[in-house]
Amino acid sequence: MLHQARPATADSQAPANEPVLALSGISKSFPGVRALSGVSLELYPGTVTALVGENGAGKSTLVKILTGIYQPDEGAIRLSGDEVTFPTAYDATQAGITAIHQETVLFDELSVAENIYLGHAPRGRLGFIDRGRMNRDAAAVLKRIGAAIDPDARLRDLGIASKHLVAIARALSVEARIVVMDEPTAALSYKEIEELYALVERLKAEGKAILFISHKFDEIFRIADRYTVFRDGECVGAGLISETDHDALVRLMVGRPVGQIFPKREAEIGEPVLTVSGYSHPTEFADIGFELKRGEILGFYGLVGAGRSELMQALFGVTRPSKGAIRIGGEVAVIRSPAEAIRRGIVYVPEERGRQGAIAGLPIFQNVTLPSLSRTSRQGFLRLAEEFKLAREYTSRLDLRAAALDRDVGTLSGGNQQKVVIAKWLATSPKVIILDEPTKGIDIGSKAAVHEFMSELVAQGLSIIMVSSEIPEILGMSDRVIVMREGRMVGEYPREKVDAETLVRAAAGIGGNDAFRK
Amino acid sequence: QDNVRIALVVKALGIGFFEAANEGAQEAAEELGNVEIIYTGPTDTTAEGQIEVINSLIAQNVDAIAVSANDTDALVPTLKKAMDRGITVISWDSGVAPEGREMNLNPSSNQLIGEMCVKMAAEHLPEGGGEVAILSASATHTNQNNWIAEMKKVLPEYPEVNLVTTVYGDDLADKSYREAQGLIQSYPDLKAIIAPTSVGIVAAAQAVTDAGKVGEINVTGLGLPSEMAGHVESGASKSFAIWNPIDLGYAATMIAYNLATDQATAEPGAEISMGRVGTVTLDENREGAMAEPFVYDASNIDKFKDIF
Amino acid sequence: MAKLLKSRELLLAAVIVLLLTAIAWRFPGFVRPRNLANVFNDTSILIILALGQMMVILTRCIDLSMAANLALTGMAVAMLNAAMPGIPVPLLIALGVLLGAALGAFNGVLVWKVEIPPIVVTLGTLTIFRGIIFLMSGGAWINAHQMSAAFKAFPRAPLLGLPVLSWIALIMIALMAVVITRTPLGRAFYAVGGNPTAAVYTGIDVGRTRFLAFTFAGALAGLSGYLWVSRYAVAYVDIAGGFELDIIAACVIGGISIAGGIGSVGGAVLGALFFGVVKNALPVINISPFWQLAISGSAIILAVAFNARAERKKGRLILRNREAAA
Amino acid sequence: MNDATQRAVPDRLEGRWTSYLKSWETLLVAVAVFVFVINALSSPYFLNAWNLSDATFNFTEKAMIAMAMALLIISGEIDLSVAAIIALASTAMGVALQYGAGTPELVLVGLLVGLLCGAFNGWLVTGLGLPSIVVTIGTMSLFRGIAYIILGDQAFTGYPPSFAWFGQGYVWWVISFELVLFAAIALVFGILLHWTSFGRTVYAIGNNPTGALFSGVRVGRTKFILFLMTGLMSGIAAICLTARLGSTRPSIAFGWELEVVTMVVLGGVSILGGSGGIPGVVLAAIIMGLVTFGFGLANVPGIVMSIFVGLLLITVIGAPMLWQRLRERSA
Ligand SMILES: Nc1ncnc2c1ncn2[C@@H]1O[C@H](COP(=O)(O)OP(=O)(O)OP(=O)(O)O)[C@@H](O)[C@H]1O
Ligand SMILES: Nc1ncnc2c1ncn2[C@@H]1O[C@H](COP(=O)(O)OP(=O)(O)OP(=O)(O)O)[C@@H](O)[C@H]1O
Ligand SMILES: [Mg+2]
Ligand SMILES: [Mg+2]
Repeated sequence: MLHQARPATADSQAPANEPVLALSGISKSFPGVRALSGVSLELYPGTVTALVGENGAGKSTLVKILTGIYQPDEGAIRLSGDEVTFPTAYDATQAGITAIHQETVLFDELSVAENIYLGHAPRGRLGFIDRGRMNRDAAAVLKRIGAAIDPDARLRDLGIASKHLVAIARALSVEARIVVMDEPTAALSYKEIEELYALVERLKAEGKAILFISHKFDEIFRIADRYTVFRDGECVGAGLISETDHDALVRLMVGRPVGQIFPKREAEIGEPVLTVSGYSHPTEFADIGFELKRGEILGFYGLVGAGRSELMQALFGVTRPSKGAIRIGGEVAVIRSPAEAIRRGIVYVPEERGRQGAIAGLPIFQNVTLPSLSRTSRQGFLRLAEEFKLAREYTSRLDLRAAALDRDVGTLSGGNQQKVVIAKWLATSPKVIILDEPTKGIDIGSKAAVHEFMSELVAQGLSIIMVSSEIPEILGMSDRVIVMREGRMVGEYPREKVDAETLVRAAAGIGGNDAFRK
Repeated sequence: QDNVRIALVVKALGIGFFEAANEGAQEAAEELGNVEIIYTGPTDTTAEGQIEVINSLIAQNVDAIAVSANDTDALVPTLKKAMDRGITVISWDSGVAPEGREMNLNPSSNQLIGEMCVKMAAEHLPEGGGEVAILSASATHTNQNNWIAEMKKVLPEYPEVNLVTTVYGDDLADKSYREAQGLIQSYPDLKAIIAPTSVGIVAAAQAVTDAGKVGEINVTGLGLPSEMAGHVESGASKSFAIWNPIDLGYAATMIAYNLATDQATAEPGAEISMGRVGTVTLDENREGAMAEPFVYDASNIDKFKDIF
Repeated sequence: MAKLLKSRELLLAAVIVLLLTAIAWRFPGFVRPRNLANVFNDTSILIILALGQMMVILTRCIDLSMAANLALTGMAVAMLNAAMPGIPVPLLIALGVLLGAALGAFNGVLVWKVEIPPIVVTLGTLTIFRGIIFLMSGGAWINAHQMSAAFKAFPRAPLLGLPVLSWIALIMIALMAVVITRTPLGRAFYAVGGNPTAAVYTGIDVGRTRFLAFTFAGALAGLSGYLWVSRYAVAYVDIAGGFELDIIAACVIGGISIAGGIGSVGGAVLGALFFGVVKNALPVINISPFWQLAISGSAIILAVAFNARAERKKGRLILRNREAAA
Repeated sequence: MNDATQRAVPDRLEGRWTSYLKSWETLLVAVAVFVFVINALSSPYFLNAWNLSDATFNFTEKAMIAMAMALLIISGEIDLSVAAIIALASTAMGVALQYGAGTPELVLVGLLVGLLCGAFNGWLVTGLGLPSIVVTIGTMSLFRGIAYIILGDQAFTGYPPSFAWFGQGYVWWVISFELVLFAAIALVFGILLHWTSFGRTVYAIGNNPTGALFSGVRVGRTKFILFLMTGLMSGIAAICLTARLGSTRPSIAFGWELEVVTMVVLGGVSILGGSGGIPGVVLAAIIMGLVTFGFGLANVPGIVMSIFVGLLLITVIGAPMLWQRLRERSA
């Protein structure tokens, strides 16, 4: 049996054995999109294979085909040499393939144990679910990944990090020989990421074949043995990690070299435009105070769940603070709703693009003009010509790719949706733009474009607040950095006095500015 | 010569009583020869539904409309419109306010019915009298209210009858059943239930049977022999009354025909022929009664239960 | 603390007990065991229907056609009984259940294969089913004397002190409790309603699960169809008219979330019982029955408001310092 | 890189007329014409101005509510209490009548009660954040329940003749006041939904309420206004219906809520919110009116009509979806 533990060959030499899984000629189309065209991929036991590629390259689509969620249009899947098909996710699990998906696959109302075992719960007599055994088994799996979570707890009572651990436990609860991880570290904090790496090593030692998808190059080089690169739904290269390097991989991915340099232009920093003092919320954050100046990029760093998004949404009027004051251009302002924030020149590009940003179902031009309707309409009556004009102006500045402006925004790719959202805000001529994780899950090429654009905006005299969990981005783009931890500010650093270590220590609660010690 | 088209509009389709009335109407049509009956009505007993039906009858320019109304007043504007367009309008069974029809045919007089109900209840009370309750339909129906008023008028003549309450079952089987159950529980000494509605009387008899009170509580009132046969047999109901719906449909058709063909006019004091049923004399409200209700009990139920 | 869910049912039970106490204060007879058994018996059909509706609502769907389904199957078995009194009652019940399941499956197929929103599907079938009854019966009633004695006697037959009708409800409650908590299908109902996308990832066929929920709900409606016509000993087009909203209301009062994925068998049963107690108590305590509608309306609004409050998170408590201090 | 050759995104992919032709409304127009022709061929009484005018009374009041309900459903909410609001508003007018109110006061009371009920629904949904489908099932019982408590088994009658005009009056020849009022309301709602920025925000909310909120749309306020409008329209319908019947009973307009929703959905408004329009709903109202009238002329029982409407609903909603699935499969 292949999935039995074998002594690990610790060196990352190519294992000379047969692939446990081989995909060949896989194609998959969605209406209007060819997500995959004839890709091949091989996974070997005891080996971590990294799958890299730009956004929309088709990585997650491949994962879904592997796990029986999508059916391929063409191509073959071979498991230890035998051709197989997976009509449902259940069949894939039965065949020994398990996955940590990019999207959450959990159920808030069910218990932790049920979340782990839904679909393959242990059965007792008469085929009924054996709850006792399920809970014991769940406890064992959780222990194996080092998570202290009560299997009987309801999932909704857990924090975000625990939920991710449950998702990982779920993937490991089946006896699998192939483990797929689609951006497993995107939502984890530093410590948990380290634990995950250790787990990957253990799985490898047990002889599992691992497919690891990530946009983070440092971790690819750290844990992967082999790589496969997708570009526009095609396989453009594969090989041993030890025989490639960072630049070569990026070139394969993007089709051109991309510099790591952040295009931070020196903008003139002027008078304060936004002053926040003593800002507090009953449960999410407390005692926030800072000043944002004209032409400045202010970075907010912190671990996931530090409360940065909540703070920004309070500044934008989505939630109400319990205490504290805001001054805009010296004038005290009370912001009770996003409409008021927009009127006062503060706009927010949200973190959850699908839910909070783009309005799928409305055409592109209507998305762009939604906050500016008072300007494009006359006495409440719409003027379509004006709307098209405004939409044309701002979407062309952002180099939007779309069939026409009257198309549903939901049909666009993620990157282009993000452009529509940004165009929407630029059209309101704001003074302050808050960008919440503007490059989260965005590929290297698009990232650079976003950064370029931010520089242009500050050069024009706007001010930017940028929330980011990526240290290079924070370091590369910010004029000043504020670190948050558990809802409080724990440090504030000017650009020239900050480095990666300082940030990580402050965010983890080890360091921080003296100014913030009470 | 063209057929005379007479529309028989009922409270709702599917009610046994009205199906029987339709039989009577067909009988009258056959007898008259040149009459076409349009039997119609809404699906549920609402005034709005009846108005829609009447509107389409007006559109078809029928010769006469004979309606058993779901609402005394709500039909008036529509029926007035019908009369304006030259259509003869009468009401029967459940009447329409005087301005909305040429005449109204009551199945019986309210007074006779009220008296009959109390009499039937009194006859089977134990020595010394006892508690009696009324289970009515939703009394948005005109006639139930009138009958109850008449019952209350004759009560002094029956000292043994102690009327305790009136409840409403909305002419819904389940609601009536529950109301009857409520009566049985709230009034442990209850001796009789008067239900002047064919839905209510069946439900009450069923509730009495289910509560094991057959012989203790007598259910009486107005009901259909076909629906009550079982309960008369079991003893839950000693007797009940009803006019003959076949005769009623027959009489209504005859009157409508006579008015539509100008063989009679509806004015106070007029006598209008109802064929084999006799004649009806109109009072100052242009109303008349067909006959007194007929009592059914174990002795004659078998004969009638297959008729209606 | 994870037993928040349980506390919701406890609270509803407490409200019902309080209600009973209040009634008993003015009318002690109401809480005599025999009468309470009566109330339960009277509520049995609503309980069975609420259990069916619960499955459908759990999967984030809704079935407005349950009452029409009940009426159609009820009429069908009544007509069959009237035409062929020789057919044994158990067979009739089985036929009713099958017919109900078929009607439910029709809803389910439209939701599953044609992907019409459930509310539209059942709005349509609600009128279609009623219409079919009319076509079937020609609008005529089936009356007590047309039904065989066995047909009418079955739900009333006493068994260990309770009528068979009550026993059927009890069995259905037990059965449903097992199905919901102990079978993969039962858990799939929660998964499909709680997070349909994620359900696909766990190998659950969302459409098929919904189809099964509709089919089972239909089967329960079919069973209720027989129980209804035999209990009230009459069948006509309009029986149980408007009852579909009572069924949903019972579920809502019982804490089953209309958004899917939340609810329990206990909740559905208690929600239905609340209705039963109010309906039965009003005539007894001499409150005009005209109050009943307003009371149930207020109860629905209060229940929804309360459940929404209970579901709303107390905030995520990022400020752990404060949490620790508390 | 090659900015100069950058192709600009066109405004529209196809002409307006092409998109009109493909629209739901075109299908409905075809259905309406079909029903009209069938009726005209099958009944000699159909093509008569007075008869057609009478037929409009079958749908005008429901259609008035459907206009506001369409906006509400597009915004992702629903109001099942509309028929109960009619009952309560009508009862309130009856009470006012007992206290000697004249026609203007009666109208005022009707409108006010409609608005109040709408405000109560709106508050429950937007203020307390409760799901509208169950909340309005609750208020539906509550509102009608209050009517029952006030009226019991009684009825209010004796409305003044000047009041009756609202339900029975004719503006010109066969054109009834109700028809004119409905046309005006349809026009107002059509303009409001399709030509104003308020209408745009309704669509935005229906497609993505969170996204709309984050775009500066006052979601709660907009929804509240929509509930108010639905209440107001129910109040207006109550005035018309009460005037037409000349009496008030607590059971008035029973079951109308589902008919109104059917009308809206048949008109192409997605029950899930976000799409649909007023012309479709107007057409659906006319189709339902024509169907009922046509069947009525043939003396077909109402319940058979409802089978037809139910089938129409399922096929009209289901056919395009089935068609699309078949095309996808063959592609
Ligand atoms: N269900 C779907 N319907 C239509 N198009 C889809 C669907 N799923 C994926 N796509 C399209 O297929 C392409 C590949 O998407 P996929 O999610 O596989 O990319 P990815 O490589 O995982 O990107 P990322 O790094 O952003 O996760 C994209 O253009 C995407 O828009
Ligand atoms: N317990 C939880 N359950 C579900 N989601 C959670 C939980 N905790 C946090 N989240 C989600 O994670 C995201 C981040 O939370 P938050 O805004 O508090 O932190 P942040 O500092 O902004 O982190 P991020 O870097 O993710 O933006 C939010 O979208 C929030 O809804
Ligand atoms: Mg992906
Ligand atoms: Mg965030």
